[in-house]
Amino acid sequence: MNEAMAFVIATPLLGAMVAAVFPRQSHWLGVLSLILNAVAVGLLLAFTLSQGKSTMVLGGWQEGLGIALHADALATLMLALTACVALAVSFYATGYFHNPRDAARFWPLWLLLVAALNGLFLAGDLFNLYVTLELLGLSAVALTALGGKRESIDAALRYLMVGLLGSLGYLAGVAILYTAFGTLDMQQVGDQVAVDPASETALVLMTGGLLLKTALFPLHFWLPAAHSNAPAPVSAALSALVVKAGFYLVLRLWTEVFPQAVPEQGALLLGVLGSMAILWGSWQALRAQRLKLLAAYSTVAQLGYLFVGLALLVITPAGAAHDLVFGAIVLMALTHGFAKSSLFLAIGVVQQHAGHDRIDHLDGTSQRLPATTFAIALAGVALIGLPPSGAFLGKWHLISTSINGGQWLLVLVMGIGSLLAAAYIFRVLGHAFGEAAFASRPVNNASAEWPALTLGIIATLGLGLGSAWVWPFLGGAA
Amino acid sequence: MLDASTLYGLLGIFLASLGLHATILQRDILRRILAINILGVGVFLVFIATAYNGPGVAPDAVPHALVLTGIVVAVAATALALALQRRLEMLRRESDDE
Amino acid sequence: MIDLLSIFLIAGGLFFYCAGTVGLLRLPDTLSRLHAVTKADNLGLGLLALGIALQIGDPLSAVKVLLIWLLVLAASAAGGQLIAQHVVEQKEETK
Amino acid sequence: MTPIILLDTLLAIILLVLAVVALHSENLRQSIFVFIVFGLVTALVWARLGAPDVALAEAAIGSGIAGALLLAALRDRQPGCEHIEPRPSWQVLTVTYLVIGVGLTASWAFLDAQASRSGPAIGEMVQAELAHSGVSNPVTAVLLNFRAYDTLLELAVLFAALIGVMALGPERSAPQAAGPLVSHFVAWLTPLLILAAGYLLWVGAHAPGGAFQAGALLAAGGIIVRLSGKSGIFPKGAWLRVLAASGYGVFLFVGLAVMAGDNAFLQYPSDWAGSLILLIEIFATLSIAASLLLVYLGGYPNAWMEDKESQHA
Repeated sequence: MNEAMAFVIATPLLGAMVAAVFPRQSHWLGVLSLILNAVAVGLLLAFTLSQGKSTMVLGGWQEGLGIALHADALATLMLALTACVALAVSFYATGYFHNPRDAARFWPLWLLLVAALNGLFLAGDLFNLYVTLELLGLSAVALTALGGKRESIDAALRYLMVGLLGSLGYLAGVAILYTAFGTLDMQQVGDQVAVDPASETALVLMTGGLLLKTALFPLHFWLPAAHSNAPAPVSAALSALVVKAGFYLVLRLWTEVFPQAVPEQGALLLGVLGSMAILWGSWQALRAQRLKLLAAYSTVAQLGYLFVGLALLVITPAGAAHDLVFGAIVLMALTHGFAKSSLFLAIGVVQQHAGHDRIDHLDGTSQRLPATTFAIALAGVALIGLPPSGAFLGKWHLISTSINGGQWLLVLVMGIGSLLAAAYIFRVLGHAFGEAAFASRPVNNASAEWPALTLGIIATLGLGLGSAWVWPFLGGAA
Repeated sequence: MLDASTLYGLLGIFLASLGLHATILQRDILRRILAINILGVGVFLVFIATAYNGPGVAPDAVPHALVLTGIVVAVAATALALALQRRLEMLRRESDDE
Repeated sequence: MIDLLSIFLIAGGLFFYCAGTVGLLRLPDTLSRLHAVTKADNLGLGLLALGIALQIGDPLSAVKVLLIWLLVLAASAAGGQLIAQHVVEQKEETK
Repeated sequence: MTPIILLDTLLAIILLVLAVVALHSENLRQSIFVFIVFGLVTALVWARLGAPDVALAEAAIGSGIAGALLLAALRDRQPGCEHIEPRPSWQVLTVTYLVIGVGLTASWAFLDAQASRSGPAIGEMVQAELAHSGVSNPVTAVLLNFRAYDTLLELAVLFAALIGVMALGPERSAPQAAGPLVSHFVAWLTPLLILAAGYLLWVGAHAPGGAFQAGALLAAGGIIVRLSGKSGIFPKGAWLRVLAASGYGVFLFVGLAVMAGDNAFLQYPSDWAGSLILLIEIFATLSIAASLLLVYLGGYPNAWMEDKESQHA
């Protein structure tokens, strides 16, 4: 399946190039290259489903000398999430960026961002991950700045500084690992890691850098401004995909490279920080005056669940319970990816129609934009974790594992978090379904509305009803 | 006896710490950009020190290539940061004029 | 004999460098500092280059070292002129 | 005490002093100049540690181009906006202790890592496979063959920065023409720089040098030409766009094309490796030079599109 893997990375890179060289044609060139990307991801997913994990060492060298790419169940699921969200965001973006100049900037950067994500999910090499992280960071920052307002530029600059600090922290860890083990290949490093100062310090430096990039409480300070001041399609991608990349790497490092060196206290710390992220993020989302800020703080909270899940994963001994938690984390990450991108795209539609996104002034939205309001409701169901969404199953397994392990505090936190999430979602829906001061006709703007709706349906129904195969897929490949 | 590899490795960590300190504490964005560049040089120095195998022995070429990549990435990030800062000052001036 | 000549040239080069640096640190204004640095350092580098060129057996490489000196001469002439121009402009502005 | 350790200690002290001055000098202009010198001394350290390729890149890019970028940013800055309140002392103290902690831990880990170093480094695999890489300079072999994928993505990073910079307002206005002596010097220097860049590119296959150093040198030449007020000689419009994107574009095409022969991505057939690497490097050099020069403009380059669109940008 080498071709599929190479095309997964090459299609968005090529797309970025042609979109930059032919700026007037960038809309359809961009969409076309992401369709091709989705086809390549589909092939890879089908292959991985039937044959299991596949590996390609680039340049045909032996692993270690050349850079290895691995497509396993986790990586292909993340690729599939990226491909779907990227397509929906792209269709939305064709209507969002009317000005050809904005479009000419957006498409190359957006395609480079997708290429960085794809590269990151497949990479099996620590330094290559650094390069993909920087590609991801720089293109995300540049996209955030497309907002053009002073707040957007300010947020983008802070986002850039934080991102650079994070990736240099990560790189410092890689430097220590290379000093100790003389290799950058993740499997080869993983074979040599032990409980020693070099491994432990590298783990701390790399995790610290990634936590900064993935905005785990209290390192989330930069996220709300960046995610709420970017253009709507960019916000969707940042919240649904980019912060997930940091979490994905932490998950990989902790479970595959450093399992020997991860101390119990590390899991405890992540659990505590994750819990605080759930409570603080949900609380701030409830207090937010603007819809986009609400969605951004909700991302802070949702990342908390993922890290609580990771903490549970570390303390659960290998076996059926361990696999259950692993699947639950992946399912929650996927659901949040679909749900949050749906929410941000829907907010973008609301903002363009109402001219603002102040929650208190949204009354009557449901009459004007029924499809978009429905999308917000669907995304909300998934964010709260109600059945039949994928998050319901994920959260259910996390809570039941906590109960079995006697982690009552975590059970309490996840319960409160769900209640707060319900409160902030219903606050929005309450206004949206409220009576408007002025009666207005419903608007039907299908091209802008259907991407959000589709993503919402996948988050709530698709992943909820189809989630049964996630565990065997992950288990079979592990 | 302190060998060159150790000396320069520790120097790199020291430089990186100085850069980290200033990146967090400085307020002026140009100074923070400068600081993060020095932080980067510190990390690169650890790589190059590791690659050094003593006098007369060929050094490990892999970290050299990594640092070359890192230098280009650093200058790209610096350029983007400075352009953002320039735009911010432009917008600030416009809003002051109003 | 050649070694001795090299040592003599390099020592002379270092002396002029020191003189230039002292001038840079001690002289009062930009123009006179510029005067000290450009003259003394160019001569110092020339002597150094000559001293080093004598030590290189390969004549092609020796020519390369002297070419470097020529390039630096040209660059410092242009750079010095730019700095001086800047100083003159500033003086006229403040008048 | 051997003399070489004396030299090392001296270099280390100079580097530390320069770093402290660059970071904490009262005067920002002074900070930037000291940072440029810091870059040059760093290049000396790279040369001392047997990394001449890195030394060339550091002098040209880390010190030269980055310094030019910082100086240009300083010139844009309006006077009077530098007044910033100092941080409260508890913040300074907390961060200081935190950083000292991180630094000490990292030092301890580094010493431990050095002591416990086990197994052959991939550096030895590089030496063993060098003959099959198509070039004899091991750093070029790693950059363009063994780890070519890193370099491909790195060119994409530079491209992303370029497009990102372009979205941030108009380019800097070109400076007025310089005096006759400088113009003369530039006219004389530019062909020399192009020649030197070509030499660096070609020599990179078997000696220190290569696409990055050559590209940076070309970009530096471009910056000098622009500063002297003669920007008319640069490519424009579609040519410029193709040039900027060609760095990773050609790389990617080669990487995919070799897969036709049942190879892995970026696996060059061994007979062709040397020529393919040279082809990739030529376009990488041109695209690096174009990109660095364009990001130096600090905004949307007027030359990017030749028609009406660019007028409003």
